[in-house]
Amino acid sequence: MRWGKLAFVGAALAASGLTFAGPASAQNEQFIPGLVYRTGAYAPNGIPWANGVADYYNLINERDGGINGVKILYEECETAYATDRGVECYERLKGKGSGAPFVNPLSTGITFALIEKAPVDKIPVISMGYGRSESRDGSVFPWVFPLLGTYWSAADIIVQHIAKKEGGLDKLKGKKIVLVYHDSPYGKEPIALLTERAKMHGFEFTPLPVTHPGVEQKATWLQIRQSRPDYVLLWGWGVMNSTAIKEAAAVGFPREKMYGVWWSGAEPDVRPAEDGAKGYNAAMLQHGAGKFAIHDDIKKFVYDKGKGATKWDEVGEVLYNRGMINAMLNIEALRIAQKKFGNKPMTGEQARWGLENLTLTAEDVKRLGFEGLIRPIKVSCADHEGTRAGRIQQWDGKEWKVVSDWYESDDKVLKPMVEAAAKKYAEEKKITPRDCSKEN
Amino acid sequence: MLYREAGQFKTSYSADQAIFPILQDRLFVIALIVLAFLAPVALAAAAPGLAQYLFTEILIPFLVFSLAAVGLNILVGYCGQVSLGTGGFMAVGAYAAYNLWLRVPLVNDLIIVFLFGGLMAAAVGILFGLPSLRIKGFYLAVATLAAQFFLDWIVARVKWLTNYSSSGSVAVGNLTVLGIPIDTPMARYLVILAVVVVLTLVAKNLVRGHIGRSWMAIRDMDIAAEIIGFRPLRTKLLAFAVSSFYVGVAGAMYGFLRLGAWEPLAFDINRSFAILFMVIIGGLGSILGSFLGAAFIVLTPIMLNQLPGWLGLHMSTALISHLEFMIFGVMIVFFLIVEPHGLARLWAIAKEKLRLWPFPH
Amino acid sequence: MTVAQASPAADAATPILAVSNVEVIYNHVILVLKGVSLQVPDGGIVALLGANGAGKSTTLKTISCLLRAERGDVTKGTVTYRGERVDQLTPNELVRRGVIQVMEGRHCFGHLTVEENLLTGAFIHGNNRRQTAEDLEKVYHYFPRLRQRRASQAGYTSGGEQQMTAIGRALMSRPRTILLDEPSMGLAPQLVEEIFEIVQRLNTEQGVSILLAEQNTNVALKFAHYGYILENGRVVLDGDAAALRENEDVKEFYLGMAGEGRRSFKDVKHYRRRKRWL
Amino acid sequence: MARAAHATGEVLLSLENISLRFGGVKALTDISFDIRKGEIRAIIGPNGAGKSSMLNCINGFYHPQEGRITYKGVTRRQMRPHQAAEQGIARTFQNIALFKGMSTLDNIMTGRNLRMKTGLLAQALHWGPAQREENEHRAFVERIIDFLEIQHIRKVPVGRLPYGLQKRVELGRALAAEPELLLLDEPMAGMNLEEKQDMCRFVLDVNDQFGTTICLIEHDMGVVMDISDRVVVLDYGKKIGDGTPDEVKASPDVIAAYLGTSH
Amino acid sequence: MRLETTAAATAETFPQILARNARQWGDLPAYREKDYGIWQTHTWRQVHDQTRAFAAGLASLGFGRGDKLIIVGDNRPRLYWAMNAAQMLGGIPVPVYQDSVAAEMAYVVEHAEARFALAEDQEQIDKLLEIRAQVSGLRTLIYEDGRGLGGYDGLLSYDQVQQNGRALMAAKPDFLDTEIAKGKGSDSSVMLYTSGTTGRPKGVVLTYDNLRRSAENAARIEGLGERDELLCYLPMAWVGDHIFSYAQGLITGLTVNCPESAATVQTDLREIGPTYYFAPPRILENIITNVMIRMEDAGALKRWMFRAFMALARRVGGDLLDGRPVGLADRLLYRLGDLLVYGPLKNTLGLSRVRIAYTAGEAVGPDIFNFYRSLGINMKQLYGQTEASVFVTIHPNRDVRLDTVGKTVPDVELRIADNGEVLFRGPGVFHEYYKNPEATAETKTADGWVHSGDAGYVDDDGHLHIIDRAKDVGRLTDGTLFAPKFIENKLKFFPHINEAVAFGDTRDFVTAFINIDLTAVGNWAERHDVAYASYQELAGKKEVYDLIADAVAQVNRDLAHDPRMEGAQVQRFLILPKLLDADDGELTRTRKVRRGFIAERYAALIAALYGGRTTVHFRTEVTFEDGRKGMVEGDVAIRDMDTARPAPARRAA
Repeated sequence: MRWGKLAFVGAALAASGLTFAGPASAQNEQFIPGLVYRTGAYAPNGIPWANGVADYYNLINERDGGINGVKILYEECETAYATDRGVECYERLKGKGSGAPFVNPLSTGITFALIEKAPVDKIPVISMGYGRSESRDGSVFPWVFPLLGTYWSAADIIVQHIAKKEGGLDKLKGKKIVLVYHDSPYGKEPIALLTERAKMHGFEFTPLPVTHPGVEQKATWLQIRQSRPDYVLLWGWGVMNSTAIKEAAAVGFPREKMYGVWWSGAEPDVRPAEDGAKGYNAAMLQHGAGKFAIHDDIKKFVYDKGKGATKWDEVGEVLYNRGMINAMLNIEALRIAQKKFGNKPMTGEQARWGLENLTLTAEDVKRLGFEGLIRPIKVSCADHEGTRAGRIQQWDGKEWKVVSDWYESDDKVLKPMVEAAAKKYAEEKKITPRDCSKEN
Repeated sequence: MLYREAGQFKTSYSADQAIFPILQDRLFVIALIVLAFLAPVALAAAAPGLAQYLFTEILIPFLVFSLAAVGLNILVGYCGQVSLGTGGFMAVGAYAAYNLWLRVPLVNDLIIVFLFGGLMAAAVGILFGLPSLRIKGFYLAVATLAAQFFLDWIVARVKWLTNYSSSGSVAVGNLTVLGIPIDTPMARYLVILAVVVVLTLVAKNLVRGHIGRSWMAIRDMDIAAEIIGFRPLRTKLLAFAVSSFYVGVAGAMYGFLRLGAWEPLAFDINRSFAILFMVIIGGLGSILGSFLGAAFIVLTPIMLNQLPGWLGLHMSTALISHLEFMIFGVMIVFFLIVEPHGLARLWAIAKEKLRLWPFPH
Repeated sequence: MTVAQASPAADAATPILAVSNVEVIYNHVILVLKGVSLQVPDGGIVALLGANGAGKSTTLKTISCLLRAERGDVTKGTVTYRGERVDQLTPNELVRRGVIQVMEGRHCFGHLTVEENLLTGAFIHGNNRRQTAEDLEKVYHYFPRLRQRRASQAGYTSGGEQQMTAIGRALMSRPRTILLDEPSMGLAPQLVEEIFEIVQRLNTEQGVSILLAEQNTNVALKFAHYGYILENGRVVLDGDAAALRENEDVKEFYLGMAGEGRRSFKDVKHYRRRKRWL
Repeated sequence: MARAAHATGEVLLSLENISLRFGGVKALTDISFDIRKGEIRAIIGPNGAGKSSMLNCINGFYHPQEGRITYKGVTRRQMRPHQAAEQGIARTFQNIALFKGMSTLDNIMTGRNLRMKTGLLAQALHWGPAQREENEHRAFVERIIDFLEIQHIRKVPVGRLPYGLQKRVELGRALAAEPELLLLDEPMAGMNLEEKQDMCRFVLDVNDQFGTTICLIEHDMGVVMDISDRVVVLDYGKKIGDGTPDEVKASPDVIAAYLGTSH
Repeated sequence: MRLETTAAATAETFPQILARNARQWGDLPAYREKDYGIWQTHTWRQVHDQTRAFAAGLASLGFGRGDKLIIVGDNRPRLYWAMNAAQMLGGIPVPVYQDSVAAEMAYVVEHAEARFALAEDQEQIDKLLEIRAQVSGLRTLIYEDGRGLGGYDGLLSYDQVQQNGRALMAAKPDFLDTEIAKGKGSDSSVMLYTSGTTGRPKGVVLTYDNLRRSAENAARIEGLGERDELLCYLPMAWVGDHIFSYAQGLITGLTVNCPESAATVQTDLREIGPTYYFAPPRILENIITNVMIRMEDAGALKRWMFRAFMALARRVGGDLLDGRPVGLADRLLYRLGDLLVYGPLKNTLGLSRVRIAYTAGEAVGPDIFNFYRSLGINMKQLYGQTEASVFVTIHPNRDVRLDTVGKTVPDVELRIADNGEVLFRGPGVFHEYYKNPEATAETKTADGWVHSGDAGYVDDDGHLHIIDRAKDVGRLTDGTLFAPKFIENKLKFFPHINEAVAFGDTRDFVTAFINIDLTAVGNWAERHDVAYASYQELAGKKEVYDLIADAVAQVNRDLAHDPRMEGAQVQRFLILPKLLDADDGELTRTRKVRRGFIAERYAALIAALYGGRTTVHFRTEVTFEDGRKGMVEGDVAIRDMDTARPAPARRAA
């Protein structure tokens, strides 16, 4: 009896050494790894994003027969938003099939860890709308692509919006702005910019951390009730968002004066708070919820064939759309790379070239069926962000309503910060930055 | 069965007290260590991709956590002082090492850096070990838990420690040992392996000698220990110091050689629990158990996660994850029921059976 | 060998408790009992004698099904109580059938009072308050000392009182058979006599059968009817108590008699005569 | 008897008017007696008479509220148990205070701790002095193991040993410290005759060969009367008798309180 | 180095050989003793020094040429050295069985006229003190282990004697060397008392030449050398131990290992893993019984594996050992078996490294003998006697036959007398029986032939076959040949039977007393749910009688195959309720049955066996070591057996 058990342990330990033995893949398939979290504290937000990605890849295979005939082989790996698990997923999947052309960590913590590995493995890290803000500087971070917007952009856009509501940046003087943030690199990212802006405009900035996973915020909101700030910025994720909104309602802080980052502005964030969420604002990573041209194709080629990753009702939610956009940018970068390197599975280096030359004009966006979801984007060696525009949306109790015009983060403020931070990073890591002016 | 001990007689106390008095064990361990050093090198040449995954995701975490578990085992298993502050002490090691590496470029050799990390952790360990004179058991566990939170808080709040990094995350690069650059996974693995082998030997030496006996005496019956002349505070603090040193070195290695860039979250309370589980499942008061426990806690989830893939089952990632958690949990409970003294005891029984083979008793 | 002609089996056609060929292994590898057989007649006092580690406690725990808690396994043999096999029961079920063990080292709940300790023994019969009160009265009847100390915390009572409490607690479950492990351990001579006298009264007045493991051979053979001597996990000798007292080996090795008188502890040799068990 | 020659008559330990209270409970009341160098001194009395408390006072575990303890000519008030150990007082316990998770050998080795000097670093490397020291003490401990005839359980964890052997190991640990005064708290409880005989032999041999002064608590009157030089009798925390075994045996107080009619 | 060196030729006495060894192998281990947890090792040089110190000490006590030194105790290096020390001074060591009771020992001490005695410990000292009170000659008592002797007066410790000796050597540096040089090969070396199955013990005097040449011859054919290891665990008073441990130890330089105590022999054997091994059949049987019992407790799979591989080993193991051709498949399977069964088994038994193993003393069952050989242990039979300095015949390597005791060793001649008795002559033939010229003359002819007392014959290949003790062989009233040992051995080969005594000479039919084996039968009883509490109860169980009856029936069937023995089948038997015991005089100290004594003591039982009763009351006295008496009594059942008829198709052989 005891022997059987021992044998079992032995087998278990031995087998774990065999993890690398994955199935061999077909020749002309583009392998793409997916680091997702469908379990754990952040699953409510992770799931729709992952569904959007999966559905879009599926669409490409179903509708186009792949990218220029190169079929996509997509494999998910569960990270549970944990850095070490994420890194393990990455290591496990990066060499699979044709090799990973890039990786989307979907977690700032994992992004930080993978940034260290990217130059060694020569696999680009795409952190669309998250990650390390200074990593937009392609000269120091040639392998990192925080497409569509960094947290500094997000914070800047929100500050601009508040200033506009107050009647100008100078009106911010003396105002109290509190940042309630997830106590992790993700939540800490905007602090640098907000500190900078506070210095520039003379508002009082107070960051208040919330411990992972963010269900316990009583003390934080008690403090807010006592200090009566003018605005509260929310840098939360997953259950922390809805908890914050509920707590705000509980302490009577006006939701209209709350602004969430674009990761705090999806349906799962507001629905649990029910009426309490009414009036709550959030930045948009360009897009919002809703169904657009692309969704017709998704319905026709994916859901009607019964291959959808979720229920049709949930298609078009904020995070679903974001996942879809993420997948689209991935695919388009590969498509651009294929133009240079041929219609075959791309390697990381080739994909990096594609990403660095990723340009989508308004026509391209329309052709792809993403009109109304994103605006044109142009990535370059010096600018790995591509575009830094955003709007503000507000929850009306039933759905998200766009309530502002487009803002663009102020590069006069951002750029020096990016350069300084990148320089410090380069020094710490003893990296010699490349000269972007010499790259085409 | 494999043990042929006839003719292995001891003519001196040194031979009798050897770590592996049985020739077969000695050969096995030596072979294992040699294999641990050489096989990966061969593998890295033959199958680089596979080797890299093996290094970075299997072997490095396994070794680093083994070392941390050895450290915690010294405190919990040998000296009987419960600690939930392992994550915090790892953080001390990692951040102390980081700051030395960052600020004193003259001594940025990893060995010195790790030693410094360990020593700082030991100092902090002594500090938090002070209450152990008065409080015991659960109460001490709570006190060390406070240490964990306090240390977590310090590294998250004292900006100087993270070199004013905007995200609170720090990164290291261009690492060297004795002037040799440590830039490949294999190099990192070999450095860790060497450190772990040396420190494990040291740990074994400590626990089998006079100091180890003083710890175990305190663990088993502190009153009797005092009556035969042990000084409880000194003994306990030494255990805290040595334990924290190990944990600190493990923390530094985890940061430097496993993560490369890390945030305070890497050393949170979950880390403390995970390492405590390793010690419990591996076997309290067993160096070997620390390794078995680390292997179990590090490898089993990875294995379970990939099991459906090997079996050719297509399941959703979420389902796999849920299954993984369930099975892993069941396995832990199962092992603790089958053998409350941990995997090391299972191993010992297996060994005893092999020695008695073919007889049952 | 059987010293006397009359075996216990002859006294009572069916013994209340019979252990047959029991083998016990601890931790999968350590063989502790090697085929022990013994019988307790209904209403008898049977003593198990032997050195530390001979297997007395293990035998008692085998009967009371407490072995598993200590990582012991019964690998061979059977235990029957009133003709039924009981070796696979839980200790709890066994108590319901009327067999209870009083553990070595007394095992009282130190922070409870003596009376509370006694009451913990009554759980087995549910919540019948009148019955419990009767049982309690019975215990106090046999152990008047406990009545005096009923409100004291057990942890602060003397060793003898703790032993009495432990036996009293066992009585609360209205047992038909009591397994007593080392009742005399650590007790002053006077107390040992006192406790054994009470045990004897319980036996004669209440008809409780008793199997006791005891180091104090002198006392044990004075009160028991029948005895078994265990050495190295085997029964080496059994017989009527009176006959055992006359056996040369028992006299020398268990009663300390040399020739005529008692041998002084001062004159013990560094070697011993071989035991013949004849 | 050769052993008697060791008892020099010089007082090694003297207790004067000791009183010990726990809260309101008086454990010992005004007790005085002495222990002479080289003798075997027994303390007897009913359960709960305060015998163990007496030993606890001697080795610094309890601090009596009143009275004086003079050991080797030095009168002390407060002393920690490890200080008592350093001054050459070793003891065993009624309920066995062994380190259950350690082997017999390791348990006895702990008795040598006061003589082990090598530091952390040498221990860590287990090289040179540390190993030499370890081997020297091992050799000493092996003599004790041989003396107590426990060779066969040398490497067995003591938790697995039967009671009687544990008692023997505990004695071994006390002996390893090479004490001048050895306090034995019911060393023969729970033993059968043969084991008691062995234990008596050990006690006598220790006293005889090493000249160790022994103070023991024991219930077996045969043992006490046979091997001890002088006996103190306690009852309810008071001294009711003191003298040679024969004197004590004849004392009506002692018979009434302790010995009872039989034995 | 081997024996052929010239040094060996010049060293005639053991003290001289010891000096040679100290020169030649100074730092090699000579003796080891498990003590204080490790194997304390003594090199030849150290042994030499210690021995000389003790010898000089003896001299200072007045020990001189021709003096006897009684040596009594377990196998301890210092006791072996004392033998050599006595020999240095021209004295004669007289080892005595350590388990003898005082009365037996007293006879030897008195007969040997010993004035000096060396005892191991308090137990032996107490006996000697008792003897000293009776025997006036015994003067000096020396002890090796002083534990418990603190209160004794007038004893000397081994260390003290050595101290005296060192003082003497300092005063007279040449004294010892002169004494040693006086020694010649023809001098008496040792006196060994053989208890014999009848009569008083006889002191066999052996010379240095006897022992040295016998030991050398045997060592040469087996290739023993200074790297060999031996565990000495049999009584020092027995000639086998004297020749293997002492004589061959000195001559070949092999290392003699002394176990920690009698109780730890098995463990110590396992630790040492000797290369040279001797065990009497009784021990070999016990080992197998234990192996079988322990295997019975194993899981089904292991049991199956064990049985399968043991069957294979029985089939081919012996052939492999003797170098006979074996099929490839079997060879491979045997290898596997070696990994899974034989190797571990030999290892747990401590026999992994055994190069040469002997058994002798009694007949050994073919199954038992074959068991060891099939495992790959070079187990051989040896035939010898004290009077021959052990070696008469040995199984040659690679020519081992189960039914013979081998061929003569070099320089030994063999002759079968007309009455079938085996006679031998050779270098080892004893000098005399001490103070017993009649017995000497009776046993040894003028031209050096010795009457062995055994009946046997030599076959065409030169192998000696032993049938029985010549004087035990008798006839039933119908004239059928009655060879009791032959029958007893057949019975004893069953693991459940520990000892058997057959009766039949001048009787109508054959009957037997049986002693059951407590371990084997006890285990069997557990398995078959036969409850028992003690030996006597077990021995009286009907089920046990059935079990033994099966064995007896099997023996009867075997006997029926042999036309000469057909009529000697066992018709009635009883199981003795008490083990035959040397302390009660029923066995010799080497555990041979003293049938005459038994027949006398249990006359009532024998009468019942031949008187047709089914039960008999049994009452006998037992003697304890300290002289006290105890009484055993009870009823013993007698079982009738059917006799088997001759097998219809008798095999040609």
